[in-house]
Amino acid sequence: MYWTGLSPDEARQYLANKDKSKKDKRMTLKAAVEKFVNDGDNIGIGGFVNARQPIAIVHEIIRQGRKDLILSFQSAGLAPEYLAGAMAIDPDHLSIKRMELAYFAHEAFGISPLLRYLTENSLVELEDWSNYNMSARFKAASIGLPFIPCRSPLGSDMLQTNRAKVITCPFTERPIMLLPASHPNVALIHVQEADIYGNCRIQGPLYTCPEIAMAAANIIVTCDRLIEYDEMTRYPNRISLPYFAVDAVIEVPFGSYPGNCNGIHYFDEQHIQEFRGLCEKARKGDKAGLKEYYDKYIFGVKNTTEFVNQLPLSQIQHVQKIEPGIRLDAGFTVLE
Amino acid sequence: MYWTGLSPDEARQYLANKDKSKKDKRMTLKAAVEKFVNDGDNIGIGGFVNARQPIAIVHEIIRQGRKDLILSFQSAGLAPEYLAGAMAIDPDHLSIKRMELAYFAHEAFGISPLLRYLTENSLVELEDWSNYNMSARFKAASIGLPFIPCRSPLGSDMLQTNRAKVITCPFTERPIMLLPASHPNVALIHVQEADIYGNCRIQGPLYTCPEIAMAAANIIVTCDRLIEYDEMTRYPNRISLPYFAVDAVIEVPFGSYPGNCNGIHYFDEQHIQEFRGLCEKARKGDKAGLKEYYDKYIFGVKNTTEFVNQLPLSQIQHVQKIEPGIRLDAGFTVLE
Amino acid sequence: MKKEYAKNFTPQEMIVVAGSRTLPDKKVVFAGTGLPMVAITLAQLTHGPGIVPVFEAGAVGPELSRGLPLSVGDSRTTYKANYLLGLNSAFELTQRGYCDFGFIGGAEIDPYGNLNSTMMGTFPDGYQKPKVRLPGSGGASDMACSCEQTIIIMVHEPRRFNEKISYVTSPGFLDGSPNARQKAGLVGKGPYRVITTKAILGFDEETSRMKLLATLPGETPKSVQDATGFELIIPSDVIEFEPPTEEEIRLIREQIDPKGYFVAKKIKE
Amino acid sequence: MKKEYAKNFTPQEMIVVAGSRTLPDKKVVFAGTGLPMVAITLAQLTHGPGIVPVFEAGAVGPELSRGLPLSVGDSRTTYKANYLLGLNSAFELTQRGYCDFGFIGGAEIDPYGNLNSTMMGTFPDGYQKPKVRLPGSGGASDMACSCEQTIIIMVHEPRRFNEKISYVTSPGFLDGSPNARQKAGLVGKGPYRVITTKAILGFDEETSRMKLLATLPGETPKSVQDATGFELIIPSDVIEFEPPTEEEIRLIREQIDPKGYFVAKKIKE
Repeated sequence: MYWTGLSPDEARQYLANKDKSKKDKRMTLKAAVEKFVNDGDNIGIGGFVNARQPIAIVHEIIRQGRKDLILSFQSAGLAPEYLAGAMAIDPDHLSIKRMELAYFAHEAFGISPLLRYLTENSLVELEDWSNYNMSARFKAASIGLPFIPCRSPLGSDMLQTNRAKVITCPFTERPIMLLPASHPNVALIHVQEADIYGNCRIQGPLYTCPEIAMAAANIIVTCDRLIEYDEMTRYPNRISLPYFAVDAVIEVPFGSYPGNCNGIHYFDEQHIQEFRGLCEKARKGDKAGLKEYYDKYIFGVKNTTEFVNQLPLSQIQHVQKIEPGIRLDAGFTVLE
Repeated sequence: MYWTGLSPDEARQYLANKDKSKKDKRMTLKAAVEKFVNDGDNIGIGGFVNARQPIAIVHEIIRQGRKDLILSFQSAGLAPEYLAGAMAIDPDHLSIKRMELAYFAHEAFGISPLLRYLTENSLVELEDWSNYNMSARFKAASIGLPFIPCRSPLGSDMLQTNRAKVITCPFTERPIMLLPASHPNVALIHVQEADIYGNCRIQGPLYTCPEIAMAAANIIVTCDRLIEYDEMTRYPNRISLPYFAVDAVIEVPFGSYPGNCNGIHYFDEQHIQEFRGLCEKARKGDKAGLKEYYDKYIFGVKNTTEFVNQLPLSQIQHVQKIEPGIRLDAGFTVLE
Repeated sequence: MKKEYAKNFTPQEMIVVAGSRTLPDKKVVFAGTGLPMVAITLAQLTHGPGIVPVFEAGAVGPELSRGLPLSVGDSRTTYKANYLLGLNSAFELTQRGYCDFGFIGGAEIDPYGNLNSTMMGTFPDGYQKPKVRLPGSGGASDMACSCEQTIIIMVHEPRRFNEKISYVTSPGFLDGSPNARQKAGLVGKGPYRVITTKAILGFDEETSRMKLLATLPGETPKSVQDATGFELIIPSDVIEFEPPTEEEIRLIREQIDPKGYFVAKKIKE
Repeated sequence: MKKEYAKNFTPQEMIVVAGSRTLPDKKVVFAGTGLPMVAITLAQLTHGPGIVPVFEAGAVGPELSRGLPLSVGDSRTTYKANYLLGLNSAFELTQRGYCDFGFIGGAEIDPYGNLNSTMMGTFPDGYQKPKVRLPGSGGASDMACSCEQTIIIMVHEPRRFNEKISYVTSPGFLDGSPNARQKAGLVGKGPYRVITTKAILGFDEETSRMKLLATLPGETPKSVQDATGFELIIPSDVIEFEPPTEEEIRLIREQIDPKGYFVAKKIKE
């Protein structure tokens, strides 16, 4: 048995030694990525397909460049596509070594061109799981267990190449699968609201964000809005991630743009299609357009504010207007 | 291996055959207990020690009488004490056959007299677990797993008499415990707010209520207040138990009295002490006072309204005034 | 009211109508992405207002009245949901037995209803360098394993219906041997229907092999068999599926997917 | 400000003060019911405002400013909590490694810090008919297993300190052999301190046996050993514990537990 990221014993020890006190965890996204994302890391990616993915963090990782990354996620779209695009453009600046995944595509917006590019050219190592498998692997890790049982997908070919084990249940005498925990080195999570200590309030589907965060050794959180601690703790039943799980908190409005962020904005379908179209061209050999896109929107800007500033305001207003999720109404501090 | 309540395969089959459609599940508590609580049943008891315990349901079970019950809970106080008291008074009317438990006492209000009575006279069969064990056993059952691993209490004497198994983890090669699922025949749950379909919004600690409910074959829910479906589904992130887990919904204000119900009322310490004092006397051989208590507050009344009507209003006002939990503010239908 | 049948419709529209009609009212249906979401919405608007949709990203029982979701995790799946946590909770409910039907698609299928949505090529040797890499399981394999029954949607082409598929992503009846699913440790009953652009298919109780139940408008048992890469069981009582009504097609085109996100998608020939 | 020592205090008050002082600031402390809750509150009001309490019923990091909780699951544990789910989540956090200290009590203890809170009598033969049945483990055994370290509170009487206890509910160093906890599969480091009505005790690094660290006011190493049913390790550097201050006693009596729910409870002799 081999572990990617941390083994269960290493993950426990890392957390036991960690300072879990309540302190201000704000820093710049640049500093957070410098501190917590290293070459060779196993990276746990939050969100689901193109919803609430940690796009701002991924853009910053691309700006800084990292090598030999291992990506772990259930279903993802834009986040791994952006990373794969950076690798397609310049593998000496950023490279993905391995992916532990259930699904990498864009649902209504189409398949992932760069998943095909990376795999059909055998540029990455693959380990396939189901959505529940990856979610349960993060869950096992987040609750301090080396494995968790699961009934699916028993009988599938996934079991031939991934690290799950099938045993006879000692209680029922029937076969059952055991999934090894996944402890990423770092989790990348975008949420709607956080406070300065790291408490997070997620609205809409939680996806696997709490589990990925608590499974990882370190956690970077970006939020659309920093809210006051008193407002956060007024509704403790709504806190999705407790402060002591979090290492860095950065307020990044539109931090999951052009994806959907429940209660904040719907998909920017137009921008997703533009980006995906360039990825498809890159897959077929023409990387010029993709390179231009990265130069304009990622390498040519310092942060997410400068990225969205290049988009027409009407487009931003449109995706805010069509968002059907419940609007947020938390009190928040206005800082200049 | 033996199972109490349902085996994992029986529990899956029972649920697969069940009508899970959204329908009005209101009925009288009397009818619900008649329909869903049978002699010999394994009963999952919600709440924690004396907080949000299903007292109204327990009183109704006592009124109707049931034999050979198996009680399953993590930490409980009043609910099993009331049942044990009924057994102490007349074991031909109500009897407990077995308890699968972690803790049975009253914390600040003292130990459980009738736990001592039942056990030291060997009137019930015992299976000891930890709080996490019982909670995790319900959790395993609620998510359709025959077992769940756990790291505690490895090394304890509990493992000599309960059904947990210690195996070598196939991933880490270290010992780990496997806890068999617990699928009660019926779960008894009191919540602050429910709608007519069975969606429940729990405020404050959830204890193990969602897990016990989803582990069981049938679920009776009492609530302090029935609220409108539209109000419930306005905040889907706050729904603690989805409607399709629930079989019967009964609005019973003060349904967990004299215990604490977060946001509704604190403990009625005076009444708890009165009842507990009578249990202590019964343990020592004098059952007259306890019998009088039951005749007055349980057998002599039809329901919880008549029970609390016998208490001084000032006492009710007091426990409402000193309740520090956040007050509820859901819209609800006023029906006459 | 007299039923008016639609005069023209596309294969995807037909599949949506067939999928919708296959769903009984008042059942809990775990919805895969794409056409299943469209079919569930159509069923809710016609004979099945009591259908309870479950989405793997976490939403249980929402009203699908805020536009067609473009993702099973997007905001449109959450309106007035009856439960809303995350992926673990959705699949845990399924494993427990709360989901009557799973409704999924796949790229390739075998006679026993096993589905491939992972890769085309040789397995296991070519796993790290597939001929064509597909998106992966997502939640489909979990639904196929643990929903009580599975409804499968497929484009009907010979290259997608194979005696042996490249990779088993979502288990059907496995090798078709008696109690194969039970012996593998699975809890759900397995595939119930396969709805394609040409037919409605079920499975033979004894052999667990795919069986033709109904032909869609314009198709015959022979045309269906010709488009299938393995031998179908074709009983004598195959029926002709009732064509889409004007109302069904109108609902799909005007109300459910007016922009044609899923329904207008060109099927690659 | 000159420190004023309290002129009179009860054994329970002493235990609360000693418990409070043992807790470092800014650590996450999983609080058992009873005196541990009082001690944590005292620590928060004195040297440890940054202590983060965790309660097994679900509350993480609340402000303990709404009155002394009468239960680890009552409403007073939830005010301005930083997380609030249920028992599974509290113990899962602990198993993951989020809890620096577990703070528990017990009825009987052995030299290796193993605790009994289940039964007095013979085990396993007399398990179904105990001489005295105790309330049971509750969450204490989980805290003892999976918090990084454990602080134990005990009434110091010979009958409670035994070389062999009736039943091991909460594991300490088990049989005291090297790496016994690790070998059993446990993750936390085990007992850190035992705080009694007479002394502060720790454990010898080599033998894992209980070791006297400090005597409480009015006690000597001999009086402590006399009240202990097994032989203690008594090093030469045993210190005298600094007596409670006026302020500590005032806080306990006037602010934290004015009704004496836990502190005034009579210790059964």
